[in-house]
Amino acid sequence: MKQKTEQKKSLNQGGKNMTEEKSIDFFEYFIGPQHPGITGNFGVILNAVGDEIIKAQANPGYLHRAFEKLMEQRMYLQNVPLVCRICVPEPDVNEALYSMAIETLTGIEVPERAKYIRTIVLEMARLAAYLFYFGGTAATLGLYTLPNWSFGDRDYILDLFEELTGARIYHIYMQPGGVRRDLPKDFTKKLYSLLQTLKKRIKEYDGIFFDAALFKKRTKGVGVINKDMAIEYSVTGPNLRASGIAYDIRKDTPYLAYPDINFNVITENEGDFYSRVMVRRREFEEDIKILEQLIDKLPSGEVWNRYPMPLNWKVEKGDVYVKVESTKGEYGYYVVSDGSEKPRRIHVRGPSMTHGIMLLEKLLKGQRIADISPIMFSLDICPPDIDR
Amino acid sequence: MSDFITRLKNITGLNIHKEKLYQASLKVDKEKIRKTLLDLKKEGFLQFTTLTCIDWIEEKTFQLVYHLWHREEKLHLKVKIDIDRDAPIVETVSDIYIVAQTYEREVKEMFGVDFKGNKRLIPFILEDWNEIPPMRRDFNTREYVKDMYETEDRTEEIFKPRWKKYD
Amino acid sequence: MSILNKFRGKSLWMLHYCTGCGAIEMPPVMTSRYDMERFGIIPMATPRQADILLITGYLAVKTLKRVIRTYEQMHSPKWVVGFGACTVNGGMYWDSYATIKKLELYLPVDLYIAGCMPRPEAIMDAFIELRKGISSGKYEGWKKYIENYDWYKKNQAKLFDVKKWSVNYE
Amino acid sequence: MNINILYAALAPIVAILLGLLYIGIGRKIIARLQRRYGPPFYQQYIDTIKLLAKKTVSSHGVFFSLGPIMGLAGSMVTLLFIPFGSAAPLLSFHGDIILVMYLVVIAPLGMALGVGEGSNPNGSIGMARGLTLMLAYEVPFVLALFSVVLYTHTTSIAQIVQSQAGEWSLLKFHGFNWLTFALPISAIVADICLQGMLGEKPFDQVIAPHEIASGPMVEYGGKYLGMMVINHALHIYIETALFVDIFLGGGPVWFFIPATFSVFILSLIINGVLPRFRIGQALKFYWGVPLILAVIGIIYTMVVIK
Amino acid sequence: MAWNDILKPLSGWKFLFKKPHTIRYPKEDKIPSERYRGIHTNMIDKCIGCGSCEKICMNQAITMKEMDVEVKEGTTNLRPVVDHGRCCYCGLCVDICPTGSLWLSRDYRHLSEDIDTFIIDPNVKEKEREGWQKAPEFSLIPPERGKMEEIPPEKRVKSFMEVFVGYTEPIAKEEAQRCLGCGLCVDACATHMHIPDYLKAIREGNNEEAVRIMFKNNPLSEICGTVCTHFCENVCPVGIIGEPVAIQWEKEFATRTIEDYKKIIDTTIKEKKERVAVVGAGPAGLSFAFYLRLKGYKIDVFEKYEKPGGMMLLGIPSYRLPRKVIEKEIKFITSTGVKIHTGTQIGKKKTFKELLKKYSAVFVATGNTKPYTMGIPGEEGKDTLQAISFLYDVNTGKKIDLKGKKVLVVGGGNVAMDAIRTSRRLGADVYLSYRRREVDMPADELERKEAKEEGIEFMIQTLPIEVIREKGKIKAVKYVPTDMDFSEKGKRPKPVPRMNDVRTLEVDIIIEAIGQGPDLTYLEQEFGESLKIEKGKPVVDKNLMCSIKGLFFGGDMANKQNDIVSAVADGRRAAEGVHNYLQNK
Repeated sequence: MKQKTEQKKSLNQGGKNMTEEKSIDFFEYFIGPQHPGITGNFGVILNAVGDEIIKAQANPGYLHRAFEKLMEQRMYLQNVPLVCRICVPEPDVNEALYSMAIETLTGIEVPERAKYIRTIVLEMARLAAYLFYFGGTAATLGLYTLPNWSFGDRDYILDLFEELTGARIYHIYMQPGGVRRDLPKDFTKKLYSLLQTLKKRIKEYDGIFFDAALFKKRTKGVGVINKDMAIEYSVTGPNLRASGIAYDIRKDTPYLAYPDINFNVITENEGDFYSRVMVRRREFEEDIKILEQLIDKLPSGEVWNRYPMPLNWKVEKGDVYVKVESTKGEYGYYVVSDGSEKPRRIHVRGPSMTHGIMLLEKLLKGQRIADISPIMFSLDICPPDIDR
Repeated sequence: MSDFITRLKNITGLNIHKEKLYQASLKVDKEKIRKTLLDLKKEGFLQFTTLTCIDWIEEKTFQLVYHLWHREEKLHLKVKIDIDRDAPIVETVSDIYIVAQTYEREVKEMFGVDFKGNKRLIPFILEDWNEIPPMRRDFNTREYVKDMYETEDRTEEIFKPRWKKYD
Repeated sequence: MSILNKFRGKSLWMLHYCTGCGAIEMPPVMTSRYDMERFGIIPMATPRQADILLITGYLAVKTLKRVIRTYEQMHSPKWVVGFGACTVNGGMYWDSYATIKKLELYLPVDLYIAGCMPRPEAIMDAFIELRKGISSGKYEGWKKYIENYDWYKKNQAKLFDVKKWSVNYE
Repeated sequence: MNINILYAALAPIVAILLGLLYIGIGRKIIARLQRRYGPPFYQQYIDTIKLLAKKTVSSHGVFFSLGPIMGLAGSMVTLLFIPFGSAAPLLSFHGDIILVMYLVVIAPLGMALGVGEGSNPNGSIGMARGLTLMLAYEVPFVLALFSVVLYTHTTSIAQIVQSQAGEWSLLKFHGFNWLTFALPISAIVADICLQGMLGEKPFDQVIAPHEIASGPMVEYGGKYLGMMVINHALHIYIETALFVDIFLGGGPVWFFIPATFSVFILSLIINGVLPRFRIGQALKFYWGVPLILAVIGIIYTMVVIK
Repeated sequence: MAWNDILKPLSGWKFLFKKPHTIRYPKEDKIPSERYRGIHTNMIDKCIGCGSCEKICMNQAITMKEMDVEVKEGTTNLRPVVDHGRCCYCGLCVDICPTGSLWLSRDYRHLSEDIDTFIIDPNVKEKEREGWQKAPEFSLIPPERGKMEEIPPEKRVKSFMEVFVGYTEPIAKEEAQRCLGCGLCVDACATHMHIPDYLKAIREGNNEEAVRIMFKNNPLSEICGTVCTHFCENVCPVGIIGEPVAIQWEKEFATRTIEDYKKIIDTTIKEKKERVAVVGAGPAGLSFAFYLRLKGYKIDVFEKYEKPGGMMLLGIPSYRLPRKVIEKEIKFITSTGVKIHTGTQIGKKKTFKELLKKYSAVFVATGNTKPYTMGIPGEEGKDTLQAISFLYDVNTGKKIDLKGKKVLVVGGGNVAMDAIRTSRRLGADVYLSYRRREVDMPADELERKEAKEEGIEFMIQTLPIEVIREKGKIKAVKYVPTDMDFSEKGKRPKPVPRMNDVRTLEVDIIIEAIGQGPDLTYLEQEFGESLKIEKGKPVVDKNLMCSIKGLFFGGDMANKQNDIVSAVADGRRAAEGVHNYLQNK
């Protein structure tokens, strides 16, 4: 559809006006920050011919709060509440990373029970993030029933989080040296019963979405990342496993309580939209098994190995890079300390930095306009990772 | 892991010293960074994890850290180079690792380090930013906030000792 | 006119725009667990069709430009609800160069909700309060915007060039 | 004659009220499917009144404002030809089924005109999709109606209703002479096409919020949107009434309204649990199975014709 | 495409007939969990206004505001006010709050259109619904103190070796980290030393700066570091749940590492012409002399005994306060040019009036030398000694052997502690009789613990009523148990003896340590009525000047606290007083 874009004020999508004079036979199309199909606050500028996209450019930066600058102004303990605000769908990954980084720098030993509790919190957060992912992907494809179910079930996990940590989303529960409170009474019983209901619920999701013919028709062969493209673009996490490379940080460099949990790494091999969703779908069940093992093997003992008085806490000079397997990919923290009370530099390596910009722009080339937001959702791009 | 490091040392002739938690670090001077990364990529460091810039304002240097990950050997390598703070110019590595282009864009915008050869150093996160690159340590964010939004920074008032009246 | 206010109160269409981190608490409110559709509130895709603009948490300056243009595109009567501490006085990012501190200076906010990300119940509280307020004609934020328009524009101009800002891309 | 005028005046109001009622109850049922309570059934009326009570009107030009008016006009005119169950429609002459087929197309075209003026890419993409979708479902739908015309030898909807008539009473069920039993294949094809005409999933690419932010209606707000919602309600009433008149034999009011509602619910059942096609897939879908079925339907009618 | 893939989605419709799991909010409400972090509440009486919640809050959401609340000893009238436009509900302020008065309630509702209402005053009288509360084992302040290794009791009883070992470098630094920096201890300390400042200096490892800060307020810092009654630790917020910061031991550690104070403290003096006399070289006299000397006046100190040091040298035994510590401090004070004339008692040869004429001002600090007696029948006679004279003999090296003897010490203060432990070291088996409960004892808690370890039997709530003597020698003592009468508010309970239950204890020697008073006989002879005396102590004004112009009083003889640190404080205040007095004379 040839469209000359003269001086026309397009008033939608947060109202970017197309002021330049362009007379090429494509039209610019903004999926701007204000768009139901975008995960969070993120913009993509597309040049499309008819329904097909010929060039895409990601436009992040709408959620920039200068975390790394703020972290340099705060003492080490004051960063604990700040750090979990970086990635909203899965805040616990940041808490675990920050605590692990400080523990490696200062050599504080984490008690065994605290390691297990942290792993339980991480796995519960993973379940909640996957439910969020299923709901989001189904919504972009047009099925509004699954989001209602999955967000509803995710809420039960958030209730358990509220029991355990005192807050629904931002738990601020892990601190260097362990966790801030012990498990409330009969928490593991409630968690166990929730896991059983989730097992039943995922079967119902299969019925309406995962095994549905239309879902397969709509997603097979869309947004394919083959093996060497995945390696070339440093893809990590479920998206990498969807392309057939069995690489899971929980298995390769186990941390916290993962060494004594046995689970298998799930891979698909086409690397298209369908396999990315199915990888997460099967990992959802694998997580439930992991959580059950964690509950059985939960040791007793105290949960916090004290660090010095926070107001005068100085960490000696050093730098460390720790990483964790989040639902979006490899999430890493590079903490540099210079012996003062405040960190010299904390670099947050979010997975969406590679998935959301270069990979997305390469994937969107040649796709239909109808598939933009589904592909973006399938990669599970979390814009706050990019802008921090 | 450690035998791989020794093998790596004698192949690439670089002094890599091991740190705790699957990590190793390596200091290289500015000119040899491209050659080092090329060798390391041949050795099997396929994943370019991230690029960090640390502002050591006291020694007037920016320290660029290239993080690489070797999947089979499970080794995280931190290649560090120091560049002068007042004229920060480095060659790009985005042709060796494609993903580095985004990280270089971010470091260019946040620290003002110029990457020669990076085809796409256009603004990345900040829009119409006319101050100095914000992540540099001489940009004081609390003063900027004071005159843009009148938000007081009460740190000295909080930590003012209350017993000075006994002097 | 008050009868129409009753109808306006009973059917508030919310703009589907997650400006900040508080938007993660919107899905439970929109979907089956708390179900705000019982009050006739559904998320609409474009500013033209929406009545309420939810500023869910902090606002980066880049987002503020889009939010202001979106707000001006909405059809009045329109209302703005500020979520959480970041809209009241800067919240956790009080010393960040990239976020605005007091939403009050840039948009006429009708209701603030306390919380560092308010709970779904708190959000439902706000919707019920908004509903009662609109039915009784109490919330007139959009008139305030028109009356002291240049005051708002002066505040906005302090942060960015109100007339000529646009997206820079290749 | 004055009864007819009364009927002409009443028909649009009844149609709008019925349409909005169907949507309201539909929203409640979909909500129950999604494990939540959903809005009160009269919510759609409140929404419409609120939209009409909006204060600002922002228009992009004359044609932009003309779009919804043309859409509404097109729907109002088609109402004249649709019989309200067994009650004869206001105007009825030979060939009005073809006229209705044409009039149903006017509403989307009118809106397309308006949206084009709005210069919003989403609007134009939505409009393009609407037209391609219409192209997709028109072909099997016309063939299905053609087989009906062949079977009943008349092209006037009223007469088609007559041909299926028998005396109606609550006790005796005598739907045997309904056309659905006579021509089952074309009924199925018509129902599949009805799914596309109503814009229910899997064929709601026209207003796909997650892809093109509610398509053509992207620039319309306030009173325009109110008109469009009314137009959508009319649209639902017209199509379901058309289907019931042709295939389920019209019938007295106490049968006609539940029948139209159940046809709407049937389409809702599919809508609730399916994601949507891409526009290309929708086209391929319609010109695949339903088209072949429609052709078989025609051959079947030629064989079984009396 | 398999047929069931097409029809499977319809299975979703079974929920149409199930009850939705929506929480219909206005009717059904979900109560937040017990640990929910909502809006703050603070119990106004339990809060001591230390301000550590304001310090830990990174959003500066908490501001400490003056509130009309009755300021008890060791607290301020500041109370936190929370700005919910900043707060991120992390609960760090709750975890650091030393008293546990601040917590986050389970209430989160706050809706308003005006942003000023978001500044909420959380102070309440009684506890409402609890939410995120303080758990002592999760307090951010480390409860235990740095461990100081102790000498086992058997070993230390044998000799007068030094009991106080003191901190090593790493433990001292780690202990100094526990200080919250709130400054409540500075108000409680008599000399108002800038404790948080010098703890910070110790943390950073430069002890010179720490000693410089100490010597601004206290010239006898090492002595105070070893034997202070540490009111600062009694009031330290860290001590509310755990052990208080070991301020006294930190002071001792810092001063011990500095060999010679001369090198690090500049004592350049602008000479003035006036001369000032000091009577009594105890802690008050020495600190007065030091500070006035620094101001430039020439100082002459007159000491009755042979060596300067007063009660520090002659009252406190050497196992508690090593002699070399006293010499080191006094050597530093004399190095500034203070002349100490030992062995000259004022009032005998020289009179106070002569001094007043010769010197422009006289500071009298002779301390409490007159012991109080019990006044019970059979008390006078052989073997009933006064504690300070007994300790004077021991400290001046007189050989006393109490092996195999039974000694009864009466009293509950630090002097009593010194008496029982010294006699224990001299071989006696010792009993202590104290008429009130153990908790009312003014003696230091650590002293009591160490005394008990050394095998001294505490006879609590006992009152001797009669001493039985045989041929002048003490054979036994009769005593009665006492009950406590809590009638008077604010003061310690009054002991009421139970006369019907009389018991006896065979004892050879009785030592009385029930308090001392000032010996004003010479002063009364000389000045008579013009010197106003009240309850045995001369009345002094703000500058510690008594009714006679130019005559200043200080130390134990003029104040109520009767310990070293208050004497040092009086010395410093008197120096200011004399300086002002001489300026505007």
